[in-house]
Amino acid sequence: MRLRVEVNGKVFELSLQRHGNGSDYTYVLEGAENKAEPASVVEVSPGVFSVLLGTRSFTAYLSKDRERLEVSVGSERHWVSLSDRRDRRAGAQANAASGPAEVRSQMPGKIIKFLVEPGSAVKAGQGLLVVEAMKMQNEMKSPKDGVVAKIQGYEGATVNAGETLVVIE
Amino acid sequence: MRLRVEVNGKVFELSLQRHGNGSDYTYVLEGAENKAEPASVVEVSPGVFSVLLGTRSFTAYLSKDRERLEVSVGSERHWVSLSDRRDRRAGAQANAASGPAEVRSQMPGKIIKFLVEPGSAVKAGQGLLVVEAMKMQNEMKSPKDGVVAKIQGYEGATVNAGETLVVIE
Amino acid sequence: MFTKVLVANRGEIAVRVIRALREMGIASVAVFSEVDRAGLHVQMADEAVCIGPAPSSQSYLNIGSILEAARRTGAQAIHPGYGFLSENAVFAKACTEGGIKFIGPSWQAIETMGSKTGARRVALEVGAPVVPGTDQAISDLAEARAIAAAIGYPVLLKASAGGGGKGMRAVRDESELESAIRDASNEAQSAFGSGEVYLEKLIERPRHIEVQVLGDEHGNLIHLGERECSIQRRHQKVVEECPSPLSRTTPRLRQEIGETALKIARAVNYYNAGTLEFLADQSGRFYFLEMNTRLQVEHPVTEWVTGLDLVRWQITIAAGERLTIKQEDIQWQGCAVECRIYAEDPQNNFFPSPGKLTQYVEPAGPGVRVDGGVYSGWTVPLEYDPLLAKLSVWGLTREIAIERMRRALWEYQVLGITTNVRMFQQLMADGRFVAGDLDTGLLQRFIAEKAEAEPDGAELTATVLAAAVFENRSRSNGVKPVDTRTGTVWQIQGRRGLLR
Amino acid sequence: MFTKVLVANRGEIAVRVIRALREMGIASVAVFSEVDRAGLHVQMADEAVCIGPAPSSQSYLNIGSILEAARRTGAQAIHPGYGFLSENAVFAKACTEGGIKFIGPSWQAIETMGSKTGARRVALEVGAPVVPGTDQAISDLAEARAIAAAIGYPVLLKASAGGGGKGMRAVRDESELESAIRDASNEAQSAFGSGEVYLEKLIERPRHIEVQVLGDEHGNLIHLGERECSIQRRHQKVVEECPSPLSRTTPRLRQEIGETALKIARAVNYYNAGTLEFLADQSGRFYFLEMNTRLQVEHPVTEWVTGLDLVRWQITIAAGERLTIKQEDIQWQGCAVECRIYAEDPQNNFFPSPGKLTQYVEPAGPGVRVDGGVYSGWTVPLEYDPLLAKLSVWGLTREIAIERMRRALWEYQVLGITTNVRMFQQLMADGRFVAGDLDTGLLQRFIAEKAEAEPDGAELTATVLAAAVFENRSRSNGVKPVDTRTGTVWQIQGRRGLLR
Repeated sequence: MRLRVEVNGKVFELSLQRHGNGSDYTYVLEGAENKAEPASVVEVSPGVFSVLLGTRSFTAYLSKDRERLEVSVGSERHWVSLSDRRDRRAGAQANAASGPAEVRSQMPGKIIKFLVEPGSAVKAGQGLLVVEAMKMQNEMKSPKDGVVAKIQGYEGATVNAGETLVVIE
Repeated sequence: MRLRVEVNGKVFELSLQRHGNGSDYTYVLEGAENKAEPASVVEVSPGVFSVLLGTRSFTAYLSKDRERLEVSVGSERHWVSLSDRRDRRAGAQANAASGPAEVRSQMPGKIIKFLVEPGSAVKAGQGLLVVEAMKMQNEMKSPKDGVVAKIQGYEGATVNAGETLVVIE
Repeated sequence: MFTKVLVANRGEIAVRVIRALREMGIASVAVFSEVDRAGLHVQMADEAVCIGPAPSSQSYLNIGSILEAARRTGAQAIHPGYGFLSENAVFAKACTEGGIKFIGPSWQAIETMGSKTGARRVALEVGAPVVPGTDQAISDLAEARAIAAAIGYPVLLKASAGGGGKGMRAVRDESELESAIRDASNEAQSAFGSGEVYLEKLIERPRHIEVQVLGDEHGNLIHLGERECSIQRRHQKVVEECPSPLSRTTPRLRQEIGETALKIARAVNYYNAGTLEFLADQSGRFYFLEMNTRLQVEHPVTEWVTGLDLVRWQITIAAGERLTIKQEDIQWQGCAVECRIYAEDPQNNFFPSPGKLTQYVEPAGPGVRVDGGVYSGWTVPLEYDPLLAKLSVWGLTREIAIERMRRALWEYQVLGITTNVRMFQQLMADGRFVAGDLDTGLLQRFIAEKAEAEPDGAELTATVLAAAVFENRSRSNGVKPVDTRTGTVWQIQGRRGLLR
Repeated sequence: MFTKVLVANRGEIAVRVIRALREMGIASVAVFSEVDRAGLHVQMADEAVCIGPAPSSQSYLNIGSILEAARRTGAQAIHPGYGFLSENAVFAKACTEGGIKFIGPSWQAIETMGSKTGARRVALEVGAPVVPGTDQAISDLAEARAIAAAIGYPVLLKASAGGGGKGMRAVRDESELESAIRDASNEAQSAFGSGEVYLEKLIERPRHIEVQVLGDEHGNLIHLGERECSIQRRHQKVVEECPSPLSRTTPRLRQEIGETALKIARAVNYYNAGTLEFLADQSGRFYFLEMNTRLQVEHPVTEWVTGLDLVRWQITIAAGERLTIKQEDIQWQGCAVECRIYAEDPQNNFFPSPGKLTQYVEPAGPGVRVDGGVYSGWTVPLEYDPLLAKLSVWGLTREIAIERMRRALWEYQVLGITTNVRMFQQLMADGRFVAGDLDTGLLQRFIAEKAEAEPDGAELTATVLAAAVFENRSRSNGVKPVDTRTGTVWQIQGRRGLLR
């Protein structure tokens, strides 16, 4: 099995070979320092994997959300997406940052204030609007440099999770 | 939904009606004292059900093994099997006790001693043989009055789980 | 003793009270809003009654509905937990008048101590220290000089008309006073339209220290020592401990602050559990702030160290029994620390992170206690406080307790939503925290400073391998992934991509 | 201090030691047999090494393989846990000679105290009480009279050639002696072919009481008080507590038995943790039985009550550090009770019940500690001790501790295999147990007496409804049932149908 793996935005090429029907594997992870190494990977309960790299022991907890996996190892949480090595979509996704970006509401809430107007030039990280949920106000920021192409909704409007509020081009 | 329910060997007829898509039901359980009563049943996580009977709250933990469900409520464990009301097999199963009974080994182990011989008359509860597993000896008993029709294996033999050791007719 | 008690709360505190009731052989009645039907407190109780729709105002704050649930189930008493109706004198009075025992102080005590100014008045009457100063605006420099001299430098100038740091000036000695008043007044004028300022004693690097009191309805009242709750974010406590590290360097602290707390509580004939909150400076001088006339979130740390079960005592006292322990019986052994595990994202301005707990593993083992209100598969609702659980640990020394907390946090696994567990892990390794060198601003400074550590290479490799095996298995078997985000409102895509 | 320690054990005790190591900032190495690859101890450790196939003799008892794992990972010390190699002097010596510190006493102390007769000899040398009697057969009535008078009535006649109650006679006073010798001798003759009998002091309704000692390698040795472990089945402890209820009625007990324990331990220059076991009669008179030169299963109850972390001390002592606590520092607060949760079936002669844990929920909350070695989804292997976890609780009084244990047992849910949880629930409500009126025969009498309670009608209804909704959902959705019995060797069909 050869896979293209993206962890927290970093890309690795993984080649993984299983030996027999047990938990033993050999892997090469390009992008990291690893050479061909043995590993033992076993799913101990649904979504919980015990991984031995040589003698080092790790327990990985996994949870899937659409295309991405949330993986927690020790005290770290990682966001992982996997694709076949020659998957075109993977390349397309990776380049998504160059197209228009939609800023969506994260949870049901209320629009308190827009901080920009259509046509405003914005920088990555600049505040676009303030949304309130669970009695907390949160500023939503621009994911990239660009121009505000579109604003949807109005101050005081109730929004649902996933609704597009601002489009940056 | 009408079901025939067997709990710990007792048989009930259950008629259960769901209201809407929520957790509300009306049920009649014949064989117990219940008349048509409202209940709320919701699966809170896989195999865990919260049941409200009026205001009384119960949490039932379920685990399935072939035809039977193991259900734990509070500190009690129950063995439940369900079938459609007119299911013939259910009736057939219930009468199985009148045919020959096979006494099987419960886990891998070793036969220590047979306590009966082919042709012996035995009473329900009488010891038939002693099996050892996990360094403990266990006497396997006859499920019913009858005659030993067959003995399989020999003293000192290693047996697998589920292997028939004695047949009582 | 009661035979049935209703718990007018939800989440971890309802579970805590239900556990105490079960231990005492008393039947428990949970109440729940429509979104809490699958709540852990509903599962744990002997009975459960729906009291209305999701918004608190229509359910957990609905006095009529809760009293009706108590009547319907025949509960003789109500435990209010904390928050919601716990400090509502009208509710306490309605219970009493309806013949249902309110497990807490008298409604009169709640009413008197309910406002900061009322509580401050009581404290002043009994001669307890409060932060010195004047609530009225200063009229001229001469008056300001006299007041500042009386309360002692450093002092703090504050705008009468507003807060948020505008019109605020610290004054270290008299020579700075005049220009500071001018600056502060000008700033207040432009910010709030009024240049009025007043003076207060400046407490530098203040610590939040509070005293647990416990009294019966027969006039016996004791204190159970202090807790330190200086680790706060926006006046919200997140780490608490007992004893205060300050009581190591200031051995007289516990007795003095304890006696002061008792003096104030006695003035309002206080009974049941209550907490008096103080500000303390680094030398251990303390000033009364306010009183919480209920059980505190952080009561477990006092329970660890004194061995007393506060909830059990609350119920026992409400049943009219006498406090059988005396002040001199109380012993404080070792040290307990508590972390409040919230569904919030420290990387994203601590925004709440409700949603489904797709994996949830609590720590266990020696010296670890989890007071939880959630379980794997539960969807944390939007409508309420995002507290998932309280993790508390005990150790014979503060050092051991902190080491144990680090170990327990390592075992804690929550997936599907974001929590502050990682932040606590870093805080438990912070030199200032470990040294017990605390003040109410420490956490904010800590958050501002800390940088994300690079993950360990092997850990990353393990992550990749686990993910690959998982993914491969899902694809080849056509198996449904472990847990989809059904019911999750948090959009990871948006969160990771857009909110950095 | 060590930087890396290997834990030569599995299950809950390996997890317990790994937790202590993590708290101390020491890297941990787990070892595992082929069937334990998915064991909790493997997941919890920093490193893990496979040491051989399932049978203990080829893995957990394989000295060469374990020492090799320590060398390979660079571990400086080995913690043996309990059982397996923990009391193996050869292993302790091999560690020492291999330059790896054995976390425990000297191999010489293990060797000396390893046999009952060796330990009894040491006790006699230092003048500690042992059960009085003669190991040699009595030759005539006059001799028997003299011995019986010396050790005091009642006495017990036992057959030299065998056990099992044959040839055994209790003698209450001298008038009964002659006929009892004749009867016992005749019975022994016909049962064993030899009429020889000997005399021992009869301890009526004996209690099993043991003393925890802790010593450093510099000659400091203290005791941490007694534990009562009278609740046994076939000489296997299942419930333990600290303190012994007997120390309420016999206040001098702790000091006397503690000092006796120290006297014996000092005679073999004992260091690290160890336990001296005694039989006591109901008046508190005690007799030394044997010594366990290792950590005990039941150490958590002592930890609860003294506040000391025994495993941490074991490691600290093995690193050569001094015991910084003195005998007079030890305080005993409250009461702790432990239940050993076994995969066994009390309804079926306590036959082991290995298999897959299809649902597994541990209790939590105030005063509850679970030292577990399993998790939901784990398949309990056939090859080892069926101990799943230890549930211990603490309360300020024994009454509160027992109430808390009942609550915690109520929360404990294990499906897929059978456990003794239900038996403990019944035992915790037994009048004799609650009164602290214990002896080593109590549990057997309790088991013989108890009848199954009829389940509550509403509970049965809830069961039926949950089952029906579950079944209906599975059928209509075509969803795979929650947990099939893959890997389970226990056949419910056979068990329920055939073994009643």
